[in-house]
Amino acid sequence: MPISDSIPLVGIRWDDVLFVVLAAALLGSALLVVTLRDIIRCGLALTASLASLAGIYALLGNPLVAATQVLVYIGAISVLILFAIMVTQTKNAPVRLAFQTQAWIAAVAAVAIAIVISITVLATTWPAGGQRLWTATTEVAHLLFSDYVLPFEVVSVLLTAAVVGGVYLARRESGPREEDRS
Amino acid sequence: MSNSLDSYLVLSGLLFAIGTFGFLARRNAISMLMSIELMINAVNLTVLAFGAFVAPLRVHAAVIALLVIAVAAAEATVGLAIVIAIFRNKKTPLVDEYDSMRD
Amino acid sequence: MNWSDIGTISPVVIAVLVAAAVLVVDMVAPGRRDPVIVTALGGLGIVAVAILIQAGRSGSAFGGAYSLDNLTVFLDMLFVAIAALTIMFAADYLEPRGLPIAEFAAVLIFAVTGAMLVAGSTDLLLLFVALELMVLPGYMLAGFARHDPYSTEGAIKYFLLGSFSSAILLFGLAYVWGITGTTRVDGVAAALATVVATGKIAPGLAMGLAFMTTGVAFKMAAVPFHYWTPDAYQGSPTPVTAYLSVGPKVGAFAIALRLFVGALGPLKADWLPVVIVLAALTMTLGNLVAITQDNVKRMLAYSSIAHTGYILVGLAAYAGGEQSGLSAILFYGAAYTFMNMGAFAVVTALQRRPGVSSQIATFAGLGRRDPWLGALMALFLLSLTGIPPLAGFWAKAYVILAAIQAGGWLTVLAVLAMINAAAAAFYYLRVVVYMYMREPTGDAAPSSPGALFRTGLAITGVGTLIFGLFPALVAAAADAANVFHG
Amino acid sequence: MTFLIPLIPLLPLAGFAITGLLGREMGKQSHKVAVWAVVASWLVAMLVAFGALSHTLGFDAAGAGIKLWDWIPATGFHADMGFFVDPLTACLLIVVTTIGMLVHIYSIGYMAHDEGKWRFFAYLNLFMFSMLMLILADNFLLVFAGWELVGLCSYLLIGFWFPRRSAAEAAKKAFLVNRVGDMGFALGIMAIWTQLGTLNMQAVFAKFAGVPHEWQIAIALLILCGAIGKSAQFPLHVWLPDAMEGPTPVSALIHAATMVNAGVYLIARCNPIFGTVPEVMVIVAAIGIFTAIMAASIAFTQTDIKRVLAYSTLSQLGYMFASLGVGAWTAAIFHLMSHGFFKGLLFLGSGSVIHAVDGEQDMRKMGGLARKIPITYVTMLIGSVAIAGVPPLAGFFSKDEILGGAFKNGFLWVWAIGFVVAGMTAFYMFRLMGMTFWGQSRVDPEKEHPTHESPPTMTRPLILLAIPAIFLGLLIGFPPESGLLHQWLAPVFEATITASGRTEAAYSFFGIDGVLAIGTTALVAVAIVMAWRLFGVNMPALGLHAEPRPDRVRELSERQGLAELYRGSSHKWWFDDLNNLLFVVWGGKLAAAVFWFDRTVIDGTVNGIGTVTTGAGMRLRQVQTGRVQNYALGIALGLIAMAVGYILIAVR
Repeated sequence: MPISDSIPLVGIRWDDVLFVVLAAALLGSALLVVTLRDIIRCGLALTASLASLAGIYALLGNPLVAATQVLVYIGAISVLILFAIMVTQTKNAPVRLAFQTQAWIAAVAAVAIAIVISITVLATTWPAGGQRLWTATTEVAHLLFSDYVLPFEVVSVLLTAAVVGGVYLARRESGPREEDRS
Repeated sequence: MSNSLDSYLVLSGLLFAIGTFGFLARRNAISMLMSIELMINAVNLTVLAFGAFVAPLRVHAAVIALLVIAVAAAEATVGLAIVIAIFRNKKTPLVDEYDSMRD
Repeated sequence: MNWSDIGTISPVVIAVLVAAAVLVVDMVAPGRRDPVIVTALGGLGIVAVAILIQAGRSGSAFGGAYSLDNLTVFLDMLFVAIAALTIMFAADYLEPRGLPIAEFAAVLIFAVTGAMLVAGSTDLLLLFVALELMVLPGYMLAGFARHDPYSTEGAIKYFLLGSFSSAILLFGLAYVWGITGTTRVDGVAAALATVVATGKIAPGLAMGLAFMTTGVAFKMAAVPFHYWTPDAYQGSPTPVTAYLSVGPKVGAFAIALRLFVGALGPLKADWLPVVIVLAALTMTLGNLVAITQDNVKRMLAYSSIAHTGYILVGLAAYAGGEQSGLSAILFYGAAYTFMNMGAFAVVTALQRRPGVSSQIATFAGLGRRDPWLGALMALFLLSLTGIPPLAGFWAKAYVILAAIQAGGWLTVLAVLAMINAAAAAFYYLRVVVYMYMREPTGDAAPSSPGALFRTGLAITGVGTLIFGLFPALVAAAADAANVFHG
Repeated sequence: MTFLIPLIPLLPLAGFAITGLLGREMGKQSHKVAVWAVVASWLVAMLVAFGALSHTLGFDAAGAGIKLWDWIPATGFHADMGFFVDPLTACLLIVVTTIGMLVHIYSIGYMAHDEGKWRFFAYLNLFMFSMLMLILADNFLLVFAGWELVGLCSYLLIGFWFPRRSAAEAAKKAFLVNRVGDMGFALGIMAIWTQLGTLNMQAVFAKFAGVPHEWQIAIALLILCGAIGKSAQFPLHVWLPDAMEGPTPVSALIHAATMVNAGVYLIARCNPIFGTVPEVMVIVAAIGIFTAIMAASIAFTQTDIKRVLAYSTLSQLGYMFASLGVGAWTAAIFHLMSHGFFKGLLFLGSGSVIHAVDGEQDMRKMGGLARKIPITYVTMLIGSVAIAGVPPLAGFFSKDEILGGAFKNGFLWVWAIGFVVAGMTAFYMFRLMGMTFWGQSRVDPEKEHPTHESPPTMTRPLILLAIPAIFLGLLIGFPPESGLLHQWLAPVFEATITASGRTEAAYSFFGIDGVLAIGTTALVAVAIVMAWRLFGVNMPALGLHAEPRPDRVRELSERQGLAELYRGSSHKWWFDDLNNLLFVVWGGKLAAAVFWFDRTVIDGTVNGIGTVTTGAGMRLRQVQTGRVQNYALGIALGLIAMAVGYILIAVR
């Protein structure tokens, strides 16, 4: 038996409910990312917000990107968290103060940016239909390897370059410690 | 609501602004990296929202989002490497203590 | 994708292979300097040949994502020259500091590959990805002296702000893409042309433009998005500073050409006022602050901001209706490459021995200590000042003339540019004064750089001189590379 | 023979390159290459000048040019690397190469003991190259190139003795002030290009009548701006007196005989441009004559021998500007040539004096040097007589033509002021002579003993320069207004003069010209006598002797009001007193006032601009706090501003 589109009696659509829940989860966890003092919790909140995003992507009819989001980001974020632990657990750098002195101005600036984006979005009539569309994975694969094959290859070079340079920079090695007065 | 492009775009705008706030306000380099991730994800949300509502953009959106995720991963790699390098030199992850060059 | 597509991007493919080859050579013969340099420079030579073979041809590849035209050829040649010069200057600097030349060269060539891709991109997504390939290695090069607190500090500032601006740029690109419905530059232009024809542009598009302009202005180091420049330039190892001051900068202007002129051309009436304001602020602030600097690297960093301002004048002149503004940008890029890299090379030469600072006092008496080095530095600085008949003079003359031709507010901008050019004499000549009118300081040892380094210096010096005496060749090439006629 | 033209600048350039890069290794011989390069350049220049003036060797009346290569043949913008020589250029070539060569020779002795000799000669060669480029160029861009380069050389040479802080300051000031003028000139060039689409001078002149009048005025004013800066005319004159911090040969070559003439040359060269805008010509005349009298009044009270000469140079350049402004084109060039020679002579002479008294420049610590350094004395006396305008020396003819031209072209006010300045010039020059060479010695005792004449490399150029200072006027300026120079330069200025409608009556000894000449000469004679009575004279050969009367000078300059004017005035003293009142008391006060204005207001403005600029820069650099998030906040705020801006543009 198919479930009806909207909640019976109340008349609110199911996917609206889902959207509101996911959006709230996304914004709430994102806010936690930028406000929590403990960096490890920040990382967990980030994972939560990215997971909510994956849900929204699925809601938007894009399961492939949703899946990639989960796979790549969970991996990447765990690295970030591990690293955060490694860095902040030194005695010299306690997590005393999480915020800059300019936090209030930053908040004002961020609110201003949010307002600018929201107003312009709402003031614009988009050339969009009112119905979400479903994206098939095969189509994505096909397009990726036809029209977008060059960017795809470039990204692979980019990752190579990042790894080559990253390994060099992060490598622990007893080298001469040169002090350059610049 | 879930069938309106506007709501997704506003949502992404809010996410972008939250990321901006984090980037501007947090002292820890790792927190700043996380904030940048939020901003990039806001972009992906925008892209996929357009893709879900504008028929010709449908498949393109997914491709763009995938490539952006990959770029973000590369960026994170480089960022972590640089943070490790400076942490070795300065012994702190708090970026406002990196101010030996100014004026 | 087919073989002709690969043929079209062959210089880029070869460049990637060269980077790989450098790493392989280093694995085969670890820690040896010469094989790496030979591989890198030889490889770049092959890339140059591959580019030159394509000169005069035009076409597009990958379904319109990449365009081969004279602009691509011109910029690619410039980028290859930048890479080769950087390697020539870096070898003598890295070695005494125990920094590996192989990783350096590989990362650098990756960066230049990105820049070359930027030059040929006619697709928003490719443009962004190529841009990242250009700047990400740049962050790593900035921190290449990884045990040096200054270098890593510059790198993290550069990285954080760069990523921030990339996110902003990407956000703007997403909106432009969503509104125009395509990533192809010509498609965007066509869609925007209909938008312009039907009346006002939507607020959403305006917002997207703002984000995009901010992102590009950051990469160019235009005021008020320039903050990363002085710190990143000062902290970086000097040869890297030489690279950063020209490579990513010319790359940023390549983006401006492909993106603003190519894709957003129909909206030029809308972005013209913004560019005018940016140009005015950039020139003026860069010059004013440069006057107060005592560190030559930092001074050159601020002055490079000022040069961004002059180049923006050329962009504004184009938007104001003067086609030659774009040729002027290209000429400026070429001239600036040689004179600015030359100036940084002299700084590098002095810093060959670790521990030598780039404070202006280091230059005291250089004219007598080492007449050749002093004379070259004077040449570069005079050219940067815009004293005729050197390269920098023509570069400035071109953009200013274009602005005057465009008329209107651009005349005001041109006059402002001239005032700024006059003021710039102060801080450039201050170094000349130190070189020729101060007693040498005691511990300043003669620099006597190696043959490779001297070759690089000679190339930049001759370039600065030849571009000034015979600017016709470069001007003609820049004219031909101005593919946006009509 | 036009193929020889490029050699003229290229020889000094080669000298510069060789001396600059290898000079340190050459040691004591480091001047050789530089000097021979200039001598060779002089020989070629003489040949070319001969051809251009006699219309032989491939030159015709309009001159001849040689195009080396297309400098910049881009779309819509074209300039050649080319040279052009016509009689005007030839006149300048004679002055520049001759004085340049003599100054080079003089410097061999002057700089003999300076360890930076090779640098000095390298700069001098570079200067010669730049200056010759400036006068030989056939298009405005190349002129501008030379224009900038001479400024640069001047900067390097003023600051040559850099351990002296004042020298570095002076160099900076010279550069700053010149940049102001240069910017005007550059804008003028751009304006020419937008209006005419070419920068070739002959082409510009040919087409200039077709330019809208307001643009003609703008272009002329902008070029004038450049000329004012380079030729140190009011209000951009402040740099020249300070420039005397440089070595004396530099003062002679650059700041008296060549570079400062560039402005005069430029306006003369652009006579077809200025001929179309009479309103600007009046400005030229006004600026010139004001500078003339202002500088002369300041020269009255200066005690530094080189500063007196510097103000004198300002004043004489003012004369030339006035001459250009009233349309006496040839007279201006005539004065440029004669002034170049005698002022070069005076500066080199002052250098010889300073050399003799071991670096002392204060005339109050000189006196009675005539017997100790006779060659210097005699040659400087010739120079003083020449500049004072005593017939039949060079200055007489050229000055007389300027005043006559002003009078006959209807600029009575220019003539009147110029007439006064002529008297003042004679007075302060003989004040200089009196304080330096005559009367009792006031030299420091420890410097007294070794006082000696300079070596021959220094005195020979003095003698060689004295010859044209005496004979140049007779040679090329006699008979007045139809002499050789007038014949030479006729093709250059003919069209402009005809167009202006001021075809003045021919010179006549027994007409108004004669009266004016006699009037000026009389005034000059009175002024000289005045100076003798106050500051002394001692010329036994002419039977002239008077002791200096410092007490009287002091008394006169302290005296106040008209009541005292008559006190004790006998018939004998009446004239003396009145004139002294005019010259010393009022003149002194005026000079003090002008000096104050000059130093405080104008100089203050110049320095103020520098301070404000630096101050703004200092404040702006504080934005760079070193904290990355402050930067990011700046970027975010910029982003918001830009978004608001774009939205405003979009909804407009």
